[in-house]
Formats: sequence, C-alpha cells, structure tokens
Amino acid sequence: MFEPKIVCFLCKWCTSAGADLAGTSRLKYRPNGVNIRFMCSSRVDPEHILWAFHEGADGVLIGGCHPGDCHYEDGNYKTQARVSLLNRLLDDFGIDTRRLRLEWISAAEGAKFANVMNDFTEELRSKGPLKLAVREMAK
Amino acid sequence: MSKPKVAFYWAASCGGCEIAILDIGDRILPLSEAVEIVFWPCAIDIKYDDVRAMEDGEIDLCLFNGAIRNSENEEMAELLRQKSKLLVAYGSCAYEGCIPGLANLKTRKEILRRSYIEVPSMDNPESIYPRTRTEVPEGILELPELYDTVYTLDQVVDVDYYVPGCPPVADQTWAVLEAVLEGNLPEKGSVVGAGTKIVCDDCPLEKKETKISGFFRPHQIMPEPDICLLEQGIYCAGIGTRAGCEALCPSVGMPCRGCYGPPPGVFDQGAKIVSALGSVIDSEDPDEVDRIMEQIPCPAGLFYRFSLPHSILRRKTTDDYKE
Amino acid sequence: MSENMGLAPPKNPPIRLTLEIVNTGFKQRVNELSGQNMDACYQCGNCSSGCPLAQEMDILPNRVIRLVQLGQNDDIINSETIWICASCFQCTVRCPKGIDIQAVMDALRQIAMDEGIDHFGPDQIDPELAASVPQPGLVGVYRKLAT
Amino acid sequence: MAKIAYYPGCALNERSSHLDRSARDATVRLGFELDELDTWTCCGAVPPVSEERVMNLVAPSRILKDVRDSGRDILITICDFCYNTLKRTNFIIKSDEITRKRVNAFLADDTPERDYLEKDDSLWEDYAGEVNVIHLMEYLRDELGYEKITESLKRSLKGLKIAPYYGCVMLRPQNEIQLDNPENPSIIEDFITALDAKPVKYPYRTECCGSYLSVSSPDASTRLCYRILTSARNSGADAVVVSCPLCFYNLDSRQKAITEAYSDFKPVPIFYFTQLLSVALGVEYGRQGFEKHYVDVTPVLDKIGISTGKGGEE
Amino acid sequence: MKRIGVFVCHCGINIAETVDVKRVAEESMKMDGVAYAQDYIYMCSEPGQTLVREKIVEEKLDAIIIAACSPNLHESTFRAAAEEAGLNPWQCEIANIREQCSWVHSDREKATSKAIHIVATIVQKTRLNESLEPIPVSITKKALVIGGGIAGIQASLDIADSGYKVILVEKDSSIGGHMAQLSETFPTLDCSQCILTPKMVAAGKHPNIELMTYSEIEEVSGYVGNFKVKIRRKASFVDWSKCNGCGLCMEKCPAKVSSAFDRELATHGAIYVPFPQAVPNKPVIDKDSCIYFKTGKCRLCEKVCEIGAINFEQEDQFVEEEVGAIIVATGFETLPVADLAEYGAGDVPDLIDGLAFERLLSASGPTVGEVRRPSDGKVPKEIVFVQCAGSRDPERYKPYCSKICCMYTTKHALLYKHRVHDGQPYIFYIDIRTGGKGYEEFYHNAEEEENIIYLRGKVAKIFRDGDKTVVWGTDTLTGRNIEIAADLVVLATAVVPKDSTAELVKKLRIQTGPNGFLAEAHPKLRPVESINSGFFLAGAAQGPKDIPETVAQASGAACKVISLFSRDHLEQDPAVAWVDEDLCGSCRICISVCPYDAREYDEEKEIVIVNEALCEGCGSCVAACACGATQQRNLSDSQIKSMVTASLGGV
Repeated sequence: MFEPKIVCFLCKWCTSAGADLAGTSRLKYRPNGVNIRFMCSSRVDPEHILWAFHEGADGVLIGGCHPGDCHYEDGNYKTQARVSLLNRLLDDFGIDTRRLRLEWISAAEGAKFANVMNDFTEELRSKGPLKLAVREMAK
Repeated sequence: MSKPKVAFYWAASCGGCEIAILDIGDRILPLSEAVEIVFWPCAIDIKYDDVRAMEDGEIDLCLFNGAIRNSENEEMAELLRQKSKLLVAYGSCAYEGCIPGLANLKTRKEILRRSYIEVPSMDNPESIYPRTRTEVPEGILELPELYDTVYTLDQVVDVDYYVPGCPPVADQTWAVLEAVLEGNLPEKGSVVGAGTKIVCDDCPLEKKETKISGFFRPHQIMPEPDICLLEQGIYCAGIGTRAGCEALCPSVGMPCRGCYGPPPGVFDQGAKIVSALGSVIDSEDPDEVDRIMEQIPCPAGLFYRFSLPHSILRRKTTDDYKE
Repeated sequence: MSENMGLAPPKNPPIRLTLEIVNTGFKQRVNELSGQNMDACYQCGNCSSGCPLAQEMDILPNRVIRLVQLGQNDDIINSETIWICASCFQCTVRCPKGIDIQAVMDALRQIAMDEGIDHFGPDQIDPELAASVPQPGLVGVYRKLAT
Repeated sequence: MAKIAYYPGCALNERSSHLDRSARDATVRLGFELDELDTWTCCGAVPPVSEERVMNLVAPSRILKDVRDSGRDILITICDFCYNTLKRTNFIIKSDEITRKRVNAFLADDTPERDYLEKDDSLWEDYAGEVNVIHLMEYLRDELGYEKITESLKRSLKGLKIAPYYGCVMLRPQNEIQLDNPENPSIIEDFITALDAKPVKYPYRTECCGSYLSVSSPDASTRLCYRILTSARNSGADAVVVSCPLCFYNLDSRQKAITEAYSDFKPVPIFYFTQLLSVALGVEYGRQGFEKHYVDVTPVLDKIGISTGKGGEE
Repeated sequence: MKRIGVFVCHCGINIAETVDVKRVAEESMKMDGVAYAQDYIYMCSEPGQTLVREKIVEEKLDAIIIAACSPNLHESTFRAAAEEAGLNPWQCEIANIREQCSWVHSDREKATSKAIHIVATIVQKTRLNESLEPIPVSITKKALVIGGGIAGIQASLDIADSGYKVILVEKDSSIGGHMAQLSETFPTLDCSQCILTPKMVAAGKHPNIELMTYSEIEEVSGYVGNFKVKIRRKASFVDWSKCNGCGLCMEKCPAKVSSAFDRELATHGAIYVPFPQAVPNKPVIDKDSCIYFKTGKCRLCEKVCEIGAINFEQEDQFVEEEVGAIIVATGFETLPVADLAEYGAGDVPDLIDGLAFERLLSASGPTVGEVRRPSDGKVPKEIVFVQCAGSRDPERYKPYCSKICCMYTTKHALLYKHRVHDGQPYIFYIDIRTGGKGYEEFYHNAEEEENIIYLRGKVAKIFRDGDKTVVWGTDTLTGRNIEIAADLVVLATAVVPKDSTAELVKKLRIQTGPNGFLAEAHPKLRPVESINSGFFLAGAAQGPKDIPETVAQASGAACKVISLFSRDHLEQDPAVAWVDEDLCGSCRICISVCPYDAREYDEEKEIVIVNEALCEGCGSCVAACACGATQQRNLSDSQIKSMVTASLGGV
C-alpha cells in the first residue's frame, strides 16, 4: 500500500501538546507524519511548505491553536491568511490543495490529533503520491 | 595585451536586455575601444559556426540574456559556456526565467494549441503545428524544439555571475562591465550589478503600518502620492525584491513588479511574498480572508512574474488533480 | 394513582417511598432486636461476596439489609434467605462497618416467626437423620428456624 | 494428675462419644485429666437469637456459674458449638451489664434458696463471667504447649498430609472468640505439625460446611461439603481433621450423598483432632472409634504403618 | 564540523517496546555531524544524566540530542545536565520519540523508522544551533488577581502579606463570591460567612491590596513580568467616595429585582448591595431595572440621598495598570436548572438547585434559615436531593464529576434534618465520593445517625403533581424503581465554568480544557500555573473543587507569584528573532506583525531592529520578512529547510 509522507509543522503550545496528549493517552494513529515543532504556527513560511513538497512530501499539516486561542495573540490568523493565499498558489501550480491541511488542535485534543493524522493519511493514500513536476524533472 | 573579447547573446527574451546594453549611452564608445566584441547577433554579423570555430575559453566575457526555451537556446548556452571564460546570466530571463518563464504554468501542448489553434486571429483549419523537421521540395527545414519547460541559464550550464533586472539598469550594467574589465571580480556565483537590500530601501514613499483589508490593481484606485503603495492595498513586490533599480517604479507611483528577483536571504521570491502578505491581512474571519485573497488575480503569475523557473516548484504539476 | 385490582399485579412494582414507610418501625425493630444500626450499611456487598450459601438464597444478604433500610418488610420475611443463612458469621467478621449481619438475620427470623412464619418443624425432619446427626445440629436448627 | 474442668456437651456424651473418648485417652498421656462436671445441661448449641431472648443465655450461664462456684476458673470444651456458645455467653455476661443482671435474676429465680443456703452460707453472688472457657486445642497450644505433644509422641504421623478444617464457630465471631485470626488461622496447622504430619493449605478451610442446614436443607450442605472436600483433596490432603461434631458429621456422613451426586468425587477420610492425637500418643488402636466413621480411615493409617492389629503400647 | 552526541532513551519499555532503540542509535551514528550515539534504559535517571555528562567530556561533544520523551518534560533537565558538563544549554535538543512516536504507533518497524527520521530532523537543527545566553527581563512586582471569591481573596492576602502590591478585580460590587452564599460548610459545619467575612474585611483594608469591584478586565498585553492591563470600572451610578452606606436609597427604591445572590428566592431594589456584609459596602444601580433609566422618571434615591452620592451621569471608566503576574480565580457557576429538560426545565416551582437551597438554609437568607419551599412557603416534610444533575453525563451534559455535590448534598440533608426534625430527606446518587479529610466520616455519620435515605440510582424524571413534586428514580441496590412524591426537590447541578471565562481567556491568551475550565500547565506537577508564563490559576475556574482545595490552590498560586517576584529579573528564552543589518530594507512589515511591539525602526541604522526583551520568539516576523533579513535564533529558515528534508528521509 502506498504510504504517504507527511511533514507536520506544529505549534508548541497547542497542537504539539495535543500530539503529546495523544501519546500519553496511548491513542494509536498512522506513523506517516514527522512533526517539526515551532513556537507558533505563524513561524511557518509558505516557502517551508513548498520546500516540503519539493523534498518528497505528499502532504503537509500545519497545526495551530484554535482561533482566538493563539499564545501569541493572533499568530494563527496570520497562518490562516497565508494558507488561504498559498492554496490559490498551489492551485495555480496544479497541486491539489487537499495536500496542505491547516488544523486547529488544542492541547486538550489528543484524540483530534490522532484522528487528523489517520484521516489525512487515508486521504493522501487515496490520492496517491504527489508527482511534483520539479521532482519528476530531477529524475 | 590584447583587448578582452566580449560576446553578447540573446536567447528566449524580449530583446530588452540588448537595448539595455545600449542604454549605457555614451559609455558604449569607450567600451568598444576597450574590448573586442566577437559575437553579438543583434548587432554584428557573426555566425554560430564562427563561434564554434573559436578556441575554448577564447571569449573573455559573455553576457547571455534570455531564458532557455528551446533546443537552440540550450545549444547556444552550451556553446558559449565552452567558449567563454566568464559566462554571465544577464537580465532576469537568463537569471531566473522572467516573463518567458511564466510559460511553466502551462504545458507545451497547451501553449501550442493556444498559439496555433485557439487564438481568434489564427486560421489553421488543418490544425498544423510547427515541427522540428519539415520536408519541402527544397530539402529539409529544421526548427529548434520548443521545450515543455522553460529553464534558467544556470539550470543548463554553469554560470559565473548573475545580473538581475528586466532589464538591468544601465549604471548597473556599466558597473559590471567595468568590474570585469578591471578584474575586480566578486566570488563566483554572485549576483552583481544589484544591491543586497530590497526595493523598499530605496523607495521614497512613506511607510507606517501595513494592514491590508483589500487589494487593488493600480487602475482601480488613485493612490495617495507619498504613501507606501502596499499600505494602500496595491500589490507592490518591493518588500521581496532585490534593490538595484533605484526604486524606479514606486518612485513614480507604480508598484514594483519584482524584476530584480529575490533578495540575498531569500530563495523563493513568490512564497516569501505570500508569507509577508498573509501576515498583514486585517481580518480574523476565514471567509473574509479568502475574499480578500481572491482580489489578487493569478497569484502564481503575479508573485512569480520574474522568477518562476528559478523557484522551488519551477513549473506547474499536471497530474495531481484527478478524480 | 391507585392500582386497578382487576388486573394482574405488575411484576416489578415501584417502591413508593414515603415518610411513613421508611419510618414504620420495621427498620427500628430490626435495629432493636439485632443491636445493629441498619443505616450504617453502605452497601459494599462484602457480606454477599463471601457468603458460602449465597448461591442458595433468593435475596443476597446485602440486599436484605437494603430492603430493611427502605422498610420493605414483606419482601424479607417471605424470602428464603433468612432461613438459608447457616449463621456461620463469615459476613459478620468481614463487615467493614462492623455490622453483625448474623444478628440481623437472627432478628429477621424472629420477626418472621413472630408473624407466624415457621420454616421448619419436627415433622419435616428425616427420621434417619434425626437419629444420627449430632445434637447441636438438631438444637441449632430448631432454635434458628422454628418457634 | 491435674484435673481440668471439662464440659463434654450432648454430642460428645452420646453420638460423638469417640471424640470424647479419644480426648480423654490422649490428655491422660499428656499429664492431665478432663474432669467432667458433676452436673451439666445442654448449653443451647447456638447463642441467643436476638437481644430479646435473654432466656437462651440462662442455661449456659448456669453451667459457667457452677464451674465458678466449684472454685475453678477454667472450663475446657471440645465441641465447637459448646465452645462458641459458652464462650460468647461469657462474653455477653462480662460486657453487657443489663443482660448480666437479667440473666442472674433468672438464675437466682430458679435456684431454690435453700439449696445454696444449705450448701454454702455465702450470699448469692451474681455470675459475672469469671470462668475462662477454653477449647481443648487452645489448652494444648497455650497451656500445655504443642512442643510437649511432640516430645510425647509414640508414633510419628510423618508422611501424612492432613487438611485442617476450621468451619465457622470455632473462630467466629472473632471479637468474642479470640482463638485465632478468623481469616488466616494456624492453630490446627500447628497442631498437625506437632504430630509430625504435614498440614495442607487450601482455600476452603474456613468455609462453612452447612452446619445445622444439614437437617433443614441437606442439599445445600452436600454442595458445601463437596466443595470443601474436593478443595482439600486437590491440595494433596490424605485426610481432613476437625474438632466439631457437626463438622465431622457433615464432612464424613455426607460423603454418601456427595458420592451419589458427584461422579468425580473421591472420598476423603475425616479425623477428629483427638483421634490423631490418641494414635500418635500410642493409645491402643481400636479405642479411637474409627468404626463409627462413614469413610474408612484404615488406608490412610496403613500409609504410615498403623493399622488394625499392630496396636499401641497398651 | 560540530560533534554531536545522540542519546537514545528506552524509557524502560515505554519507548523500547515499540522502537528499536539500538537501531535508532546505530542509524544516528551514520548521520552527518553525529560523533557519538548510545542508548540507555532511563536517560533522565541520575546514571543516565551522568552518562550524558561523561560522554560530553570524553567525546568532546559540541552538542547533544536526547531522543526521549516530550521536550515539555525533560528539556530543562538535560539542558542543565549539558551545562554542568560545560556545554551551552542551547546546544542540547530533545527528539520526542515517546509521546509522538512509541506511544502512538504499534508497528515496531514503522515506529523505529519514524524515530530515526525524528532524530535526523533534530540532528539537522542541532548542526546549525548557536550557543545562546538567556535574555534578562525586568519584573513589575505587582500582581493582578481576577475574581474576588475565596480563591481570589486568599491569593490576594497571601501576596499582599508578603509585601507586594495586589490589584483584586471583581465583576460584582462586592467580593465574597459563592462562598458568601453558603450556609454552613462541610465537613465541620462552621458557618460560611463567619469564616469568610473576616477575610473579606482583611482584603478590603489591606494596605497592599487595591480592590476594584464592579470592574472587568478589558485588555491584557505584555508578557510575564511586564503585563499591561486595561480595566473597565463599570458605572455604579453611585459616587462611592461620598456614599456612607446609610442604606436609605435602597430602602426607598420602588423597583423590585430578583436577587441573584439569593438565587431568585428574594428581591431587592434597583439600587442595592448584594448582601449586608458586602465589601465594599456600597450600592450600585442596576441600570436595566432602574425605573429612571427605563422611563426617565423616579430618581427617588437621588432625592433621599442627603450627601448627593447618586450620579446618574456616571460612565464606565478605564484604568491602565502594569503588573508582573496574573492570578485567574474567576470561579464557577452551576448548570442552570432550565437546561435539564427531564427535570422540568426550570418550570417546576419546588425544584431548586443546591445554591438556592444554601440560601434557604442560611440564617441571613430569604427565609432566615427556615427551610420553606418556594411555591407556598410550606416547610417540606419530604425532600429529595438529586445528585449528578448534569454531571457524569457525557452524552447529554457534562462528562466530569462535579466533585463537591456528594458532600454538600449530604450536608444539605443533614442541615435539613437539623431544621426539620420530623422531615425525611432522600438522596439519589450514582456513587458517593468523599475523598477528603474527614469527608467519609461526615458521610458515614449522616447516613448512620440522621436517617437519611440514600438511594443508588440516577433520577430519570421529575414533574409536578398537585402540590407535590414527583421524582422517578431507581434503587439499583434493591433492583427496584422508586417513586417519591416530595415536597421539595434539590438538584446538585453540575459545576461549570463561568460564562465569562471563555471571553476572558481569549483576552488573557491562556488555555481552557475541553470542558471550559482553565487548563493547568501540568495536571500533576504544575497544577496552579497556566502553560502561559505569568498566569496562575486558583479555585473552581480550573475545575470543580471545594473550599479547602480552593484555598490551598489559591495559596499555591500566590506562592508562585511571590516566588516570581522574589527574583531580580527573569531570564527569557533567547531563541528570539534577529535582523541581518546588511539585508534589512526597512519595509516595516515586521513592525505591523509583531504582537509585542518588539519591533522598532532604528533611525540611525535605518533598519528595523528587535527588542529582545520584548520578543517572545513566536517567529511570525521571521516568516513575514520577505527580504530574508530576519531570522530566528536556532530556528532559521535554513535549519527548517534541512529539517524538512531530513524528516522526509533526505539528507
């Protein structure tokens, strides 16, 4: 079966803590993502996301605090706006925007994190690998 | 000591860079005194075979403008690389793909169909497409092969220096020529003839706080004359564009298009500008944010107007959307 | 609401608790006879878990006490349980609240017998058994289970 | 030879006379005599049914008062029911002043004044629980000492694995009986060890055999005894040892019914502790009354070389 | 090149069971820059830490990576260990292979592979990590306590007693909170007001405490040690500086307003103090009920006030304060009876909640302590208490246990028996939970001695029948259903966070858990702190709790504040943003982006600089900097890119 590769950019305060909670709750989910922890989802730069696709990711997850809950007041709103614009860019580049997920997962939502990972993995599985032109050219 | 041999070449580009060389104005005279121009198809009648006949490295400096769009461009890039001691990607097309590079948002097939079938002025009932080889009674006609993807010069051959700009401004061109002539060369791979900062650094418009609640194209509003255009909702690429042009456009009230490419700390100009713009949207409502963002026409074309082939993704991927 | 007497009685009618029912004196009578406080029972069920004769009973010992607490005397004095109890004191020694359940059972048997319910009489004994069983068995059974 | 006041009770006097006889035989060999009370009545077998039934305390109290009045402060019993009844009666008399007064009033009532005036010129003295009721096994453990038994052994019971069976009333209720830990007793195990035999541990040793339900609900008792005996057997026991006549009856005689009801059941011989003591102290084989047992004990005794014919010293 | 050491922890079997730790160590050794790798059973144990310290020295390591549990747990432990061995603490990184790997996967092969990728990712980060020094930040040694219940009062007193200033903000006109409403308190049955009032007075008079009642938090900015708070002082329409508390205005006011303090069981005027022992004892005018405000006529209070303290023109005032720490003690509310549809949805007159019953029991309550039912004022002879009304009901209401109800219901039944000797209380419960000193004994006493009938079962339905309130329950202990036609029913409704909590946490930017209670930094080891530094939690706002626990937590939170204030300065994480002067083109986007005003234009250098003391390290300016001049220390774009590559298995 196709095992998609996922890069997860998680904010420290909410989603990474939520992922920790999934761990302490011993929830089981698909091992397809590797987490990269930032202080805030607003540290995530669209360049990082494009780079992840370039380097072989089939999907990218950005996890931040729920709207209004950002530890840095409004970092997640910046992320939301960037993703909004980036989605249009991805569309122009022919990349299915479902390959980029923005999820609000709080420190209390271990189960949500596990569900998102499972669901995202399944969705990417059904989509198949990202045959990014630039990667195909390199081959 | 013999005079340095200089070549100019024009690949996939509009020709503006050729004009830009002439833009150095009177300084062309001392230049032609100082160097021997051995190849310049636009100005001098020297054939490709003459170049092929040269010794390797015989040309001291080649300013190569234009992107690599077809097999001829690539062949000449390889040939000039071989014959030149210094190969300079001159102008935005050679450096990062520029306007021709926008073709990477389409496939060759789409482009040919558009150009030879779909355009209203085309009358081609038999759907004839250009071919690389065509037999006619007189013999075989050959055309270069149009590539599916536009490349920058350094994606096909090794490049020594880059001069950004669409086109490069005259003073910067002269400075590069001067530096080469004087042997005052920076580290290989450098961008020369440009600044290290961004256009904003040279821009005379006043900057306060950037909060964007809507985007406008220049024709849609009459901007305040002395205020930063971006703050007024006019997309200006100055925040993500290398300095060097003396902020020509914003100085006269037109937004920067980004032709000098990314500043030194940035690789992907478009992504970085997306990131910056996303940071200053004045709304927390996702639907409103989407509406604001939709006011930007064709983000890929806008943000990568000059740098698409040189970006992380380089071109459009064609088979990801299915179902 | 009154029950319609013409209908078959419900299988499991609700207990309608009232001030009167829980204070009729049944609980108090059990308390007096047994010297135990029925309200001390917090229904942990230890008495039932360890009762060697639980499998022979129709109402488990803890539930017997529960019914006393709720003043449901009919349920108890008509039950098998109080006659099955062998007075082995297992429940008594284990009760975390120190209730002598054995004494409660004795009290309930006495109340039942006071109301004319006898469980065992001389006519019910197997003569062969009567001739062979050691006397404590005979004395015990009559003292515990008969007036 | 020391004489200790002894209350045999109805069962030992008659249907369980082998318990009585083996006890008397054995204690003599240990240097003391069970001195049966001159007059005694039934103790009532079970302690009072409820607080209202003070009458039930009268008979046992009278027995105890007589012991006190005869100038003795220890009373040995063997039957667990007698032990339980007398000891608990004593406890109630000691701890509950109102009951004590009521019981003594009854005692005084049915004791003709002239009797005690003639016998003794002291004034009536309420019985206040002065007598210490002791189980024979308790006496052996605490007064004589089990080591004395071991020293006096004439026949080793080595090789026998014996399951102690406590039943209910020997140990419970604990706060009144105080013989041993009711959940984890050791008095019979230590006794078995003193005889050089090996005690077997099994979970059912303190589970009730059904007691008097044997009379009213024999099937219930049969089920209980089946579980107890099977548990003992499965733990490797050659035999089970008891001290209570009713336990003995249930565990021994009921094996007939058990065998009929359970096809997998294998009979287990039952001993009174005094019978084993008697054998081990060298009392002549045949005096223990083994013929009264339903389950044949000879195979077990054969196992350690004791059987009919070999006899003891006498 | 840097020499990096990788230490892979088994965490007993917690990691080793699912992740092949030996292979992780072996694979780590193959990674660029890794000079040493080893696994060990418990890396955080003393021998484990010793191993790390020894290897740093022996192997001349420049940086270390601990592949173990979440960095939230032991990052500081290992950074301290690294420092002891002579490394800069910022050369120590944690690779989380437990919470985010071994515990969440079961396929050993895949989990091991993922763990290797996680380590590779952190190796890439570590290769480019700089050595950093913490940034010193000053502290404003003044605390803000939000909420004037017993938690807020206790915390304020503790801080004030240690010599620091406190601002105690309370939204009502008096401090006291719910505890002021209670009759007697379990398990000792001392009178609630008797023990509370002295504390209220002490808080009101304390020279270090500034009471701001009838006030709400408007805005909070800043960060630990240096918060800026904007407080709205609501218009009371009474000039408190003039008012002498004579009470004439309240007497004369013709309006009738249901008393929230008395749980709607009594009324007061539109100008009122919530209860006679209020601190401060000054009235406010309820604008929504005031006849003058509604009709433009009346002003009776103004006429009777001889000193002219009434001021209908008063407006909300805003004050700004600087504080160094904030204690959130906003307390609880109970689930409205109206929310419980099967219990009559609030339409049954003789069905009240526990707080209302407290008022009925209270000597200062609307019935002067006599238990009288609301419908007709009769003394109820049979009274049913229903526990878990909305609690322990994940399907329909609240999933959690409200914790205090078992005890207060028992107390209610007991106090009722003390008032109505021939009355019969019944208590329906699911489980009786009496964890607390003297609690089980209290319950046993009530059950054994007070003839309280405990019925084990959840009440299904309550409705009115004539003048009775019928309760349908069950007794699982008898297996029989129970019907009681009661005179009064008291619901132990679920303890819920105050409605206003959700809005407040947004202003404070702290977290709540799934049920809306304030989230603590660690459920066991940091129970009085928010995960956001500088915020501390006290009382039922964090979760249902009783008075002793509330007071203990309040003192705990106060102690944390005092400990914070006892320092000369704070040390801030230096992983902040910085600017490359050669690249910054002063577009000033970063100034607009920074939530902390940590960005400013330097006129001299003609670039935008970072005020490191203000920077919280969120990194949003880094992402927003299109010229690439801004980077985050130890999380630069090049680090991130190589981390991304490594996470995908590239090098």
